[in-house]
Amino acid sequence: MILTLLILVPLIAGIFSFIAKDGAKGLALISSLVTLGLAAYISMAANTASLSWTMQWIPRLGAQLSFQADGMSAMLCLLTAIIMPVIFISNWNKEVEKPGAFYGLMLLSQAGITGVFLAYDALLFYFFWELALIPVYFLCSRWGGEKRIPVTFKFFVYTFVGSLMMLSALIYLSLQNTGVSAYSWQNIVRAGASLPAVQQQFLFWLIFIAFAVKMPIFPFHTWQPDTYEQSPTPVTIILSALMVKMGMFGVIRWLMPVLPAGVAFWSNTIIILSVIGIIYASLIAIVQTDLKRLVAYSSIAHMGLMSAAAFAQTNVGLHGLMVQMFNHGINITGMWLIVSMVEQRWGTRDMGKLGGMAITAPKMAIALVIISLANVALPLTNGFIGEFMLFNGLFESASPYHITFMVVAGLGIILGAVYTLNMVQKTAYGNATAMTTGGDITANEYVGLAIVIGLILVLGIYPKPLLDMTAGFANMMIP
Amino acid sequence: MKAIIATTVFGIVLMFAGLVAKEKRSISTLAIVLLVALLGVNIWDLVTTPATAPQSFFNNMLRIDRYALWFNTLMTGCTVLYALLVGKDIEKVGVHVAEYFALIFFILCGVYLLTSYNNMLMLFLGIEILSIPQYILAGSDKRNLKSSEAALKYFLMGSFSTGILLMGITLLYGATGTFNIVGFSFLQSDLVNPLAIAGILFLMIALGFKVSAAPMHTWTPDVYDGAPTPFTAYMATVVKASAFLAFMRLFSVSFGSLSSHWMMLLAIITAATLLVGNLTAVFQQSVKRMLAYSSIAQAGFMLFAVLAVNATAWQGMLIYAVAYSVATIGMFAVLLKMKDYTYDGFNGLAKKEPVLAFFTTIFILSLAGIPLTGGFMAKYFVLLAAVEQGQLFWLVIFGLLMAAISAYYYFRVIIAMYFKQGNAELNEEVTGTDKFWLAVTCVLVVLIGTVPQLFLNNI
Amino acid sequence: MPIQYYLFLSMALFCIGIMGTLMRRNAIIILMCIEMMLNAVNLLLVAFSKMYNDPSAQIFVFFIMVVAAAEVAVGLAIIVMMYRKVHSVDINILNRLKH
Amino acid sequence: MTNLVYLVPLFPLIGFLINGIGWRKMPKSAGGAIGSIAILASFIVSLGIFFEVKSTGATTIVHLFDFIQSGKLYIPFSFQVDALSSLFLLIITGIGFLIHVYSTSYMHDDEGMVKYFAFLNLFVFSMLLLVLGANYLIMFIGWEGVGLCSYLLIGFWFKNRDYTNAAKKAFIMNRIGDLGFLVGMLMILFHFGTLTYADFFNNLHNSDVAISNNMYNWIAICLFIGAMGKSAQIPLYTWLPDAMAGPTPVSALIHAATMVTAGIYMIARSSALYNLAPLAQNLVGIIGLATAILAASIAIKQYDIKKVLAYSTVSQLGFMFLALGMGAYTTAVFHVMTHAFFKALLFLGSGSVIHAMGGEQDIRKMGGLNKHMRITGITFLIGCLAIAGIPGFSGFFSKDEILAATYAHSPVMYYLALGAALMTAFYMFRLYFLTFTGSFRGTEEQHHHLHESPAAMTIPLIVLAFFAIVGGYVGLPPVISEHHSLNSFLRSVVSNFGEHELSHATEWMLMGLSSGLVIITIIIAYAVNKKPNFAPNTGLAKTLENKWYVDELYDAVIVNPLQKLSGLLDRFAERMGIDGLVNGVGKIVRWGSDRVRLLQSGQVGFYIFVMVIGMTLLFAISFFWIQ
Amino acid sequence: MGIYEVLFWFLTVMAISCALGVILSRNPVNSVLFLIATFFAVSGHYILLNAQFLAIVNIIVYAGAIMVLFLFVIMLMNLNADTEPQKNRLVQLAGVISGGALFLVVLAAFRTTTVSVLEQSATDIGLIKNLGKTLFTQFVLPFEISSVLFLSAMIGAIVIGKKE
Repeated sequence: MILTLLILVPLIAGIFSFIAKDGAKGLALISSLVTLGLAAYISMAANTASLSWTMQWIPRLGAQLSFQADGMSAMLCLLTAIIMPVIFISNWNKEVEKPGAFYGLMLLSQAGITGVFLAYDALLFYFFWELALIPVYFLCSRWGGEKRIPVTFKFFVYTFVGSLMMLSALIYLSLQNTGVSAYSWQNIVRAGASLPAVQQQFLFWLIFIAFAVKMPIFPFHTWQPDTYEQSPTPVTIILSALMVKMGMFGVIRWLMPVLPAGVAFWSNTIIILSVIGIIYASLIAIVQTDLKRLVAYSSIAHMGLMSAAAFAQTNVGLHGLMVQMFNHGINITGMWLIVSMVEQRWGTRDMGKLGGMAITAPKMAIALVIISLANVALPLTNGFIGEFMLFNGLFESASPYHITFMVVAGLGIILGAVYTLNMVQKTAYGNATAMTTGGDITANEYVGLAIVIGLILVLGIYPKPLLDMTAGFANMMIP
Repeated sequence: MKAIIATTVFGIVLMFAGLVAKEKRSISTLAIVLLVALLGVNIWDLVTTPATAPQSFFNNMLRIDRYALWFNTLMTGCTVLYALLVGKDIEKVGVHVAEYFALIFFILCGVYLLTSYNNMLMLFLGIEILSIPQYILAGSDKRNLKSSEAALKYFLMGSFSTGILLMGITLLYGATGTFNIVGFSFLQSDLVNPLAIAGILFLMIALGFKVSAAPMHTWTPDVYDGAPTPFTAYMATVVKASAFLAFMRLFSVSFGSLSSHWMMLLAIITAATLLVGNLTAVFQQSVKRMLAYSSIAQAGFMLFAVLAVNATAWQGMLIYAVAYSVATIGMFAVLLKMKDYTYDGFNGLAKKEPVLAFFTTIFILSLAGIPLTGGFMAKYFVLLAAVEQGQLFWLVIFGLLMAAISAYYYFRVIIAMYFKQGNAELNEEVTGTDKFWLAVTCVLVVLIGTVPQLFLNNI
Repeated sequence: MPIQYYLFLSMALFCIGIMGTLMRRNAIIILMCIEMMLNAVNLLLVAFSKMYNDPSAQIFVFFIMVVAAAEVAVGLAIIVMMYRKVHSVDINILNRLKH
Repeated sequence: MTNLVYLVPLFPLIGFLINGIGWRKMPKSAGGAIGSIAILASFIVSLGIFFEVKSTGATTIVHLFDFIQSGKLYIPFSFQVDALSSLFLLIITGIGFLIHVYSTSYMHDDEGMVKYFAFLNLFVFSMLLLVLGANYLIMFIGWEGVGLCSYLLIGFWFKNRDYTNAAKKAFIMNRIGDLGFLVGMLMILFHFGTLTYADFFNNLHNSDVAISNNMYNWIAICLFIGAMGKSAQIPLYTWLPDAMAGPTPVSALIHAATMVTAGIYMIARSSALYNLAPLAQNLVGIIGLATAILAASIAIKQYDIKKVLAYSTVSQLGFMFLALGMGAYTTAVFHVMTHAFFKALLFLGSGSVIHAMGGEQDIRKMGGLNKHMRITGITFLIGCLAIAGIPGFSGFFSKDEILAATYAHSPVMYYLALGAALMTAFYMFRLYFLTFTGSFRGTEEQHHHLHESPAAMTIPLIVLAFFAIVGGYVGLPPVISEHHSLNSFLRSVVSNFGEHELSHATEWMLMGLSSGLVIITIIIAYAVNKKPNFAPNTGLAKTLENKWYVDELYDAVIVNPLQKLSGLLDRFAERMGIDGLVNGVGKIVRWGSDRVRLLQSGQVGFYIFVMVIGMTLLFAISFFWIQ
Repeated sequence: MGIYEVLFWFLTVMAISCALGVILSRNPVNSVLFLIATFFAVSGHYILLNAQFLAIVNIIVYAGAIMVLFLFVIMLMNLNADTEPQKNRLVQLAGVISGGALFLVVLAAFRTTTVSVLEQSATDIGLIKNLGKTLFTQFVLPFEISSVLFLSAMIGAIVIGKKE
């Protein structure tokens, strides 16, 4: 029941905040803090036993309202629950048009995302998958930049095509089952795993495309930089910190166990795509001048590594992936917070026009440097643990090309340093030319950044809680 | 059976009411009352009919099962909703308000026949009873040349397709010697009589015409566009859904065993319908015309149910019919409030009428098939049925790709309402009553999308 | 007399009717061609009725005539309405609705 | 005492935190004091540890907490205290303390002084982690940590774009090496399942883990790539000269005495592995030798006082790698130690000069500084003598040991190494003569300002000079003393490989040869630079002045193509290719829509026509294709 | 070839040629007359097929009532040969070809039909008595229901036809 609360709280708060208008901000914050508490409880409880809750829904189809939280779900729910208050806090003094709708949609998307992470029924999963998308679409299109309409529409159609493909595969799989729980995870897994290899290989793509678009994996990524660029920053955070995790989550929950033969057959291909994506995105990030685009491409590169490690199918890689999903969410949130502060204060994201943040806003510059270092996976920041384990997993994969994969993927950390340091250099260093006005971070931004940086350092130095939380899941998936 | 009698009687009552009543308002109120009564009759029928075997009437002319009854009830319900939402607008079409409502009752009679016919003759009559009032309604706005054009086009093509329908029936009769749809005996299972095949093909084309499947769809945009909007709303929803049921009844019940002979063809038709409907809708400037094309596209999805020939398909058809009808009626009700039917006419509606815009969004999302709305469940069921059938997975994927295209033109409405600057002008004040009924419609849409079981429990 | 003969005759009439609808622009003539198609159907039905020695086909023909009459009534009304407005029965004149 | 080893990195960390948090509000002197005291505290603890290790000779592992645990992967956060690490502790904290003290004066005018001390403390902390770690991952943490601090300190004056570029370059080049290190670590993990030194080295000889010799070589090479980056070897050395953009004490500490020797530490630490990987070992030697020669040749024609020292550092690091390659690990460590003394001394001396010259670094504008800065001059001379290898000074012993080991291995390499050593003597004395002797060539104003540095700067110079002289006596060559105290101290940890015992006669001969040649070279250097001629260089000299155009080569071969490639990918593959494809699909749909809707001609005749055609086609398909 | 065959072929030729006349004649009035002739030919066939009642009804209802209605309308509108613009040749040709193609395809499809030969013997199913019985027993529902059709057609004629 507590699992449903995790979804219901933001859902109901979201609906109410449409009416609440000016009070929406507070409502959103309260709701997000409540969910944080719930998520914290669940992640502690999920350590020992997985929680679940099931109810009849559509007996005709065999779909149930079924939620279950294991290590991965709990971890991702916790991430969601942490990110949302951070967003709300750091945007506290920012005026948005129509706050009621804005915060309402934010909360609805939170409900959707949480639902995705908890759903243990294929149809329910699909429902939440879309429920998470629609509010984000509205948020981007309503509050985004000047080219927001075509861009977010592209994003929407892109992901919509993906999810429809997934839907067809889910239908196919569910038909292998009968009875009241035809869509339950266990039954879908059983159905998928018992299919002949050829069918699995075919279905693999149908499902994978949905996740690949969401993550995004090269070459399904082109919606992403545009969308990140045009979205308002709180939404960009949701997109990049949480929604990309939905893709990764999907791969692990709804693809790998479901179509083992398909995954085995295509894993090398996907790893190659992912690795290409790492290099490709990193190279492109190097020549970006827009801060948001740069971070967007950097995110593609990071997701490439995660997906490569996921398909390497090793225990340590998977465990690292769990850690890295969390950490990437935290880091990129920090990154966007900074980007939004820059944009808000100096009115531009063009790195050519920025410079000297370290003089005018030293606190922000320090935060930027720390977050950037986490972004390049410097040891003792949280980024390192995950990346090390991911590389380890990739290296240990059974593929004959495992060393090549790892080394080429590793080039990404060099290129990552190139573009990240470029960014730091161009924004934080140099003389304050354009960035003369605007003060340092305000109190609420300070809190937001402090949470992010605190997590970066704490989890970088002492990652054990996170590792413990997800160890059981990783061992269950790949002993 | 009671409903057929009731609707006929109510139709006649309304005709005469037109002579007595002086005020349009009272006529439409009477119509609504009668429709509610009709709904009551339907429910009465539903409740009193035992859930066991279907009942036959009049020497097997009609064969009424619970499915048909439930479908009739739902369609009548949709009609009630329709009358509540656009009743006011019907009054504005012309002077013969009583006649219009009477025709709607007669159309309902056709609907009831089509859901339960057991004889080709009843099919023929049903389709004619369904069509002739539509020709008239399409041309009812006599001040408007477009209306006349719509009527003429509809009439000419409709009669033409009647000819084809009859040829099909005749050839089938030639092959089997009976008009009874459950009595068809197709000889030689391996080498089926070409007469039968040709008959099935002619029927496929004629019924395809009624449900506006490509390449027989060409009348749809023009007629829906030209006809007075309140009547378009009805034609595109309840009428089309019942034509589909007739289609399905024939092909599933009678020709199911021959499906290898026609499935491929119908699959081609389905693909063409999806393609043409979705593709053409993309370029439209008028929302009304877009809805016409979208109805073609939606027909493509309903054809999946016809194709699938299984139990799920029946449920899918039912859900689809209701979900699609409710959302489309809602959409048309909104459209009727607008002064300008183009996309630009919707610009900035969200600012002016946030509630109306919200309702529109729900309808649009449903039409686009987004989860939590009826449209999704409907699509889901028919696709499920098609996949269950086994050979149509390619078509399912194609259909889903087309659904993605459909998002393009549906979302343009949302984009116009929410994200574009503009001053959407309304035709008339949106009253509280309007909002209430629109809200009810929305709730229905969401209910179908979340608890479809509610609508399947009775069959 | 093989039934094929009637089949082919009826088909010939039917297709001539179709050709007529395609070739002519006069709405009334098109309506007439459609009537011809119905007649072709009627003829075939009667032939089948003879073949099966079954009166129901003839009843069907009867109904077709009935419906055709009703349809013609409505159709002619529509055509007259059109004529009143544009003073022509040319179907190509009415093409405001397109694309 | 060894149980308190966590205190050693803890003090600098506390110093970092205090200075780091209060960097804007704290008074400068407080920052300097806190920074220095933190290091001093560490130094004291280190001393205690050193003597304890010296007396017991035991290896202690101090487990702090579990860092990463996942399945088979287990990496504790633990420290290993043994001879090698305790020696490095001393070098780091000792020299670190001196440089902190020096900095309190040197940086006193800088507004970011507290921040500077924070970074410096962080650096010491990272460096201590590097040497203390009980497994490669902890070493890697320190490894990257020092890279970070180097980055921060090179770019300390962040307003200057060139400086920040240099910082970036340092970080990225280090990252390239780090990737090698990472791959090496993963290979070790893959084959041995552990990163802990003790387990790894035990398993190396364990026959259960049967891996091919090739694999030892690969692992060793990968680790060496890491060392190349950190210790500025060919081909990853170009960042180190640029790193001179940072404050001079930083150059002394990080880019001379400690951080750059991390590579040597790592390979010495992994000596057991390298002993099994002859190929990799040879590679190390060859790269080291090549670097020593190349860097020395470049140093000959540099005019920036710090650049000369930087290239000298690269060259000396090359010597150390040469020693490692010869299997003489302790010798390399020995040279690390002596080099730390005299190179820190030289850098601090140059800092003192620069301080006096008001920031001027070009030796063409100096000269005759001896008259104004006696202490600096004398200590600098001691440094030069030490690095040149004049008998009696520390550099002589360590360098001679390297040369001897090389001779034992391959005479050809010996002669090459000797050449490099002579070049060292030449450029160092060129530097000394140009800077401290002759007449002043700078502006009047600079001349007027010339003064000896304050005590906080000169005392460290004197201390270091002392060690630059006596530091070599811990490792007297066998011909003088059979008791090589450093060797015996390290023996428990580092095992030299294939040591060839040279006959005493040969040793004497080699010592004599090198000493004699060095002295001759110094005389030549004096002769050449007595009347300095700064005409534009031509030919080889110009090539040397331009550092063999290696930077240009890298720009042309790697950096620019990469930039171009990125640009092309962005423009063509991304925007036109993939995005174009996606948008193209959209366009095709719209185009198709535009065409298809023309079917809707509005003429009912055409509509029926379409219907009939469709009907005919369906019939044709049905009767001629399906059946 | 007996009288039956002769009549069959005569009526067939008449029906087809008159049908062609309908679509080819330029004057609408001629078309109507040709159509009436076609109906007569078809009625002749009905008689050959022993459907005497339908033959009569066909003549009365179709040729008599419906066609007269057509004629009325044509006269009312004063349509003559010159007023009807012709479609261009290409469109006409396309119409002929597509119609012909359909015919050929259907013909080819029915090539192989194995349907029995019609007996020449007379039956009495086409008599009014039999038909009436069938109509009012088996087909009573359609008979009643068709009244709805007529009602709507009636309404239509009023709604559409009435001048406003």
